[in-house]
Amino acid sequence: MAVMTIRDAINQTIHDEMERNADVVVLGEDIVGGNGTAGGPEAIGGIWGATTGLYAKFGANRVIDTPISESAIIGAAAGLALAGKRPIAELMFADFVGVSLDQLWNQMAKFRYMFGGKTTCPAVVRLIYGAGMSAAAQHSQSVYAMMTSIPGLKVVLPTTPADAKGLLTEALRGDDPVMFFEHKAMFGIKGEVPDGEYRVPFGQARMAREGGDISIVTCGRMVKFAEKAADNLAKDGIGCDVIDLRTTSPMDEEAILDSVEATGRIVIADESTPRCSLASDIAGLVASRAFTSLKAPIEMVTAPHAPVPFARELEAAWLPSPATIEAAARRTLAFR
Amino acid sequence: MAVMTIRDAINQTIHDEMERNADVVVLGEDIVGGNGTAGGPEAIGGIWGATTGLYAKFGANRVIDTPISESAIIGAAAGLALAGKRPIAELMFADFVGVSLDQLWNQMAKFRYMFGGKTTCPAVVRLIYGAGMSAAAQHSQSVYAMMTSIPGLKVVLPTTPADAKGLLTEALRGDDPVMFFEHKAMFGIKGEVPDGEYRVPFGQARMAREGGDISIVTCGRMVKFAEKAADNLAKDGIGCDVIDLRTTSPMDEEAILDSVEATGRIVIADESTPRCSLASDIAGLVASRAFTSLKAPIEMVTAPHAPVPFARELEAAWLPSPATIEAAARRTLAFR
Amino acid sequence: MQLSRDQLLRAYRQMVVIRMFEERLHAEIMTGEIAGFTHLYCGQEAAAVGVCEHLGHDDFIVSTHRGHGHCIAKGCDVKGMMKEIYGRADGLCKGKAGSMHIADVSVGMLGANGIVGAGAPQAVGAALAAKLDGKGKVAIGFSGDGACNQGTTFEAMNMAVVTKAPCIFVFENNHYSEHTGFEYAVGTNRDIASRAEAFGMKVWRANGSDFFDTYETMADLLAYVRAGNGPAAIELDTERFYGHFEGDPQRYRGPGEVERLRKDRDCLVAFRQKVEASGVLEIAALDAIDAEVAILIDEAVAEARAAPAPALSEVTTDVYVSY
Amino acid sequence: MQLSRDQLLRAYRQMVVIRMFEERLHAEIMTGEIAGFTHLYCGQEAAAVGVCEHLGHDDFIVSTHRGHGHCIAKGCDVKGMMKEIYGRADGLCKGKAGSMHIADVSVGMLGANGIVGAGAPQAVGAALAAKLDGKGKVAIGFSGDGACNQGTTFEAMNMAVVTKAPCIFVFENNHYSEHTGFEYAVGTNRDIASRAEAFGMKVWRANGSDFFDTYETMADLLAYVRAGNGPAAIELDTERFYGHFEGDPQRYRGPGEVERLRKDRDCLVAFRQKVEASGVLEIAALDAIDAEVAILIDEAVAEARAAPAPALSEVTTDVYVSY
Ligand SMILES: Cc1ncc(C[n+]2csc(CCOP(=O)(O)OP(=O)(O)O)c2C)c(N)n1
Ligand SMILES: Cc1ncc(C[n+]2csc(CCOP(=O)(O)OP(=O)(O)O)c2C)c(N)n1
Ligand SMILES: [Mg+2]
Ligand SMILES: [Mg+2]
Repeated sequence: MAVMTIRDAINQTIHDEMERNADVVVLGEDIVGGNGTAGGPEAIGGIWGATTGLYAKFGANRVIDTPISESAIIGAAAGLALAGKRPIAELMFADFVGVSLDQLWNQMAKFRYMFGGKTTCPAVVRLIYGAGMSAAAQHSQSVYAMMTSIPGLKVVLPTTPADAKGLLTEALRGDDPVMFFEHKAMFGIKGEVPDGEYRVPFGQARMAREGGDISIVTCGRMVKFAEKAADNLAKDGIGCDVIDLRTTSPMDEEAILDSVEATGRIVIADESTPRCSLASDIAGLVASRAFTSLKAPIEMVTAPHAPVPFARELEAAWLPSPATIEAAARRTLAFR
Repeated sequence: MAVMTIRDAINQTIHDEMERNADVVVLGEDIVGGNGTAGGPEAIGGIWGATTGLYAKFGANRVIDTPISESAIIGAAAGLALAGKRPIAELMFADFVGVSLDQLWNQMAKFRYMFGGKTTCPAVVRLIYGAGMSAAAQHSQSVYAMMTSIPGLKVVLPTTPADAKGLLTEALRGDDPVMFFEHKAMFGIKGEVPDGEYRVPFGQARMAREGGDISIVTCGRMVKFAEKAADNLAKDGIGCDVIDLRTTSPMDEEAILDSVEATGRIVIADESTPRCSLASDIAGLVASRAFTSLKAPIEMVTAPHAPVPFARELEAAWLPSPATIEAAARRTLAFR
Repeated sequence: MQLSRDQLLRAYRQMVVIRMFEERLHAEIMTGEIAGFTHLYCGQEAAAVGVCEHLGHDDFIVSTHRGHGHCIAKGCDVKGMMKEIYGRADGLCKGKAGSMHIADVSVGMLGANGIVGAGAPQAVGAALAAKLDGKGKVAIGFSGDGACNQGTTFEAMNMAVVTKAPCIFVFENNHYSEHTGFEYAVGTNRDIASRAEAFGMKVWRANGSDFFDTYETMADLLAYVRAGNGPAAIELDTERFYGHFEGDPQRYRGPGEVERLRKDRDCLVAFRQKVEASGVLEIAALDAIDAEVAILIDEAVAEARAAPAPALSEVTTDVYVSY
Repeated sequence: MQLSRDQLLRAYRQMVVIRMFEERLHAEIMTGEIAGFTHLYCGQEAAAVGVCEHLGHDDFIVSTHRGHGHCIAKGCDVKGMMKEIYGRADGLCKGKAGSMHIADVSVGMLGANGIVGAGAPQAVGAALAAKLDGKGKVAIGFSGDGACNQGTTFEAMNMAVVTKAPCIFVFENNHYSEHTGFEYAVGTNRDIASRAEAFGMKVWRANGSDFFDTYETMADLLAYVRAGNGPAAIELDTERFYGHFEGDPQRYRGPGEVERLRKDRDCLVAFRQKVEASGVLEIAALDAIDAEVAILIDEAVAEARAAPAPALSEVTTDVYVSY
């Protein structure tokens, strides 16, 4: 096992899969970087460092720098996939779903169904998401709830380098469109990554902590925050199950329900805004399917119903935190 | 009071408001219809009949037929609103949010917040939504959950001609962007409409039935379905509160919670797909804020996690129905 | 260019199939048996056929809401299409697509599309796949004069130029987008083709109501694109004989407009006149085709009517490949 | 065209304010005190000022992610901007906007924008408002050479032509979108202006590193648009002196490129040379402006540093007008 960052795990997985399968192609804005300049292609090698080195190895037919045209990027990915390729498209910021939603929602996600199951559309879209870098209202959003709501899309949020490799490999071996969310504040997280072929199946949550008193269900960057909250609670002898969903579509409903059936108390931590959110989705699941096990009101910890503000202090206050998760856990435990 | 259809109530309200306020302008595709043809402007007068007659009365500067460019339509509405006007933009099908989301989500909805509260963006967007006309996967969706999830947008779904007038008037007098959803299968519904000035405040649900045994919370076309289910249940002596939310953002949380506190049993009926839906949003609200009143698992009646199919039989099976709502109500009542 | 007798007969037959398919749908829709929105291709047959007669199943096309003609021209099964439009279990897409979403990827027909302008970027993607394969295959994106105003169409043209994709943008200008005239809605300094040209690609123009003009112009264009010169565009001047969709009152038409078009701009009439005048085909051969196709369409409707509705369990299948 | 002494001094001052504002930000960002993404306008000052010196507060502009120059040129309060970029409570937008979303509708500045291409349709809307008011006012949409590939920009151009909106598309071609060259990313048969022209509007071109050329060309253009002739576009050839954003390693630049640009394409140097050569302004007057502005910027930074952070309760205010 090598120790590497999430960034490098993603980069290496793309390299490996492109070597393995000549149908894998990559496209996006500045994923090569330097095209049409004195510095030449690969002068930059990808804004996020996730696509560095691909162009040199695989050339312009498979590593395609595009103009600033997100609808055309996602649409081209859809067309590549219908035509038998396995595109990986990068949305430099997940917020650019705004300018490309149709191709994700009404095209890519629906082809298989509309066409009567007679085709596949194995496109992977990498979306760089999340708050915490003062990137303000249009470059900080967590768009996974919107993508989770769309039938036909699978939604993946790795939180460790190993999962980044395992889930991305799985995405590229499967035949459905996959929204692969990478948190911009998590690229630098380091961890062990299995060598060789490594796949993590979709729909299997990871138990990040086992505790038994409270279930904390979460995903993405909030997993780390939940673990911190759990560590603090552990000092008071309170044991938390911290469930890292890994994929929100398909979602490991059994893992959630099993945990809640054991604990009777649930806190859902979600980086996004509250309305029609992943938090509410899980709350609905639990309130309809684990009702009799529940011992306390469901606690949802989310951002407020407001855009992401710019100023550091405001952004920090907007974000859920280990402290707000911990407080919710204590509330649910105090309920009798 | 005059009796008229929802279509006519909308048309007349736009006429009235345009007469009253010279800043109100209307824009959209074929809202005039016939521009650039032998038949001339108003040869058609709006695909949905909601904009008929406006061009003749108010002229091309205030009734603007646009090319097929939904991003530019919504973007222009945003620009008109920033510049002091009160645009009403039509999205011929709500599904076209796919090609215009950015202007709704990242622009219109966020201006006030991003700009520190120093501006208003009083744009009204009319979205024609819903299934039931075999319009298939790309012309039948209920997009209100996605819009409800967006901080900065208000979301309105009239279900009667009176509410159509009252809520549209309210939308045009307020200073926030409003998503005004019109169900394509409901334009012909008739009812009494108050004469003269009539406003229905946002965030106040309408109690369509009072019963006391079960709370059925719903909106849009599902209100009629829920009423049918309630009528059937009434025959067995089961009384339902049927709550027509009218606006999902702001949402009348008190009306929902009050009813559930009285009944202890809730069915949520939602025309859309289940994940991160309005149904789950309401479930989350109830499971966190009315937990102690709940006597049975929360029942959510939604479409399945699948696109809208074309064939009549399939579409009917996809849609929630009075029967599925009734069955859910009986399940919740049977729970002890 | 000289087409063989077989090629001519085939092209004529394809146009007739489209024509009779659509005329019959126009009649059948009146019965109320067919649900949803239907946009008929009548009048534009020479465009679809003049383009698609050049293509193999490994070339790709991406279509529009007005897709029946493109589907038939590209080789979709006509009976399967009819069943699809009737919403039947054994329709080409199991009754889930209906008129607006018919596709058959196995013949290179990547889908009709209910979202105006959505197809153009997909055609670029298919063209990039063809470029990667390096076998001289192409992808065609059909767009109307209305679709040419959608942002996606412009993005696609630019991206095709930048990536040198073997993508062909076919603009069928039938002078209307829904009920609005081309003159009103499309800003240009000349025409749609000149807009495409401004993106740096080579453009062609042809009479889309004339099979021979469309076919021959496409031959030039395809030679250019298949040779690896990057994308190209063609504007086809054509006409639709029916309303925007079935049910359209068409009050935007001038007096006698449709009659005039049916007289002067009918591609089937023009085809017959031309081959008769030049003597390459005898009228009897064309009449035989008409008769044969009429039977095919009769059968298609009869079989569609008799076909079973989809099982209700189909509502939730085919969303994913693996669940 | 002859500018008055006052006009010349004012224009120079505006450019200097932008330059010093940006140069200072470049330095201050190194300290880590300023959060988020910052895109500096250094090098393009003549473009913003050459355009905006023609405008009143009741004309509108819509800007981009690289918006500081447009804001200052349109009359936003410089100290309020600095505080905003520092994320302070009394910033122009209460610290909620930051560099990328500064706006001041009261001076006709409808917003910088983090979404490339999003502004163009909004400019059309503002222009339609101006057209309705009938007072000869205009709306300007600034776009970069990268933004000119976004679907929204094309849709906006077409819609402006169709609706005859008094909208002006200003394309600042600084030859880079992020780290990609204009030559690679923009498909044209000549330039960005010729693409705009193909939509049927009149276009102009100017040297965006030269205040006089930009200003005079805009005078022509504005006379045309204010007279009610519909939209227009202008392509300004310009340069950015810093990276795409602060932190950009700029490995895509050629050797000595920035030094060369600073030498040959500095609008302030060019301005000084021109007014000195023609004798309309004495250098001392310009030096005095430099000195005065340096103090202003010093004060702006000092005040921004000292200003309070926003109250945490501000997180949930200003989402709606009425709750
Ligand atoms: C994004 C989107 N906007 C609007 C529509 C509604 N609509 C369907 S077809 C059409 C007109 C298309 O005109 P054109 O491209 O000329 O094709 P034609 O109908 O003439 O074949 C419109 C506006 C749509 N389906 N999708
Ligand atoms: C929709 C969208 N896509 C991509 C980006 C990322 N991005 C920000 S600025 C930029 C380059 C813009 O280039 P140009 O329009 O030439 O403006 P310049 O930076 O040169 O001023 C890109 C790709 C974005 N902010 N929004
Ligand atoms: Mg047309
Ligand atoms: Mg640039």
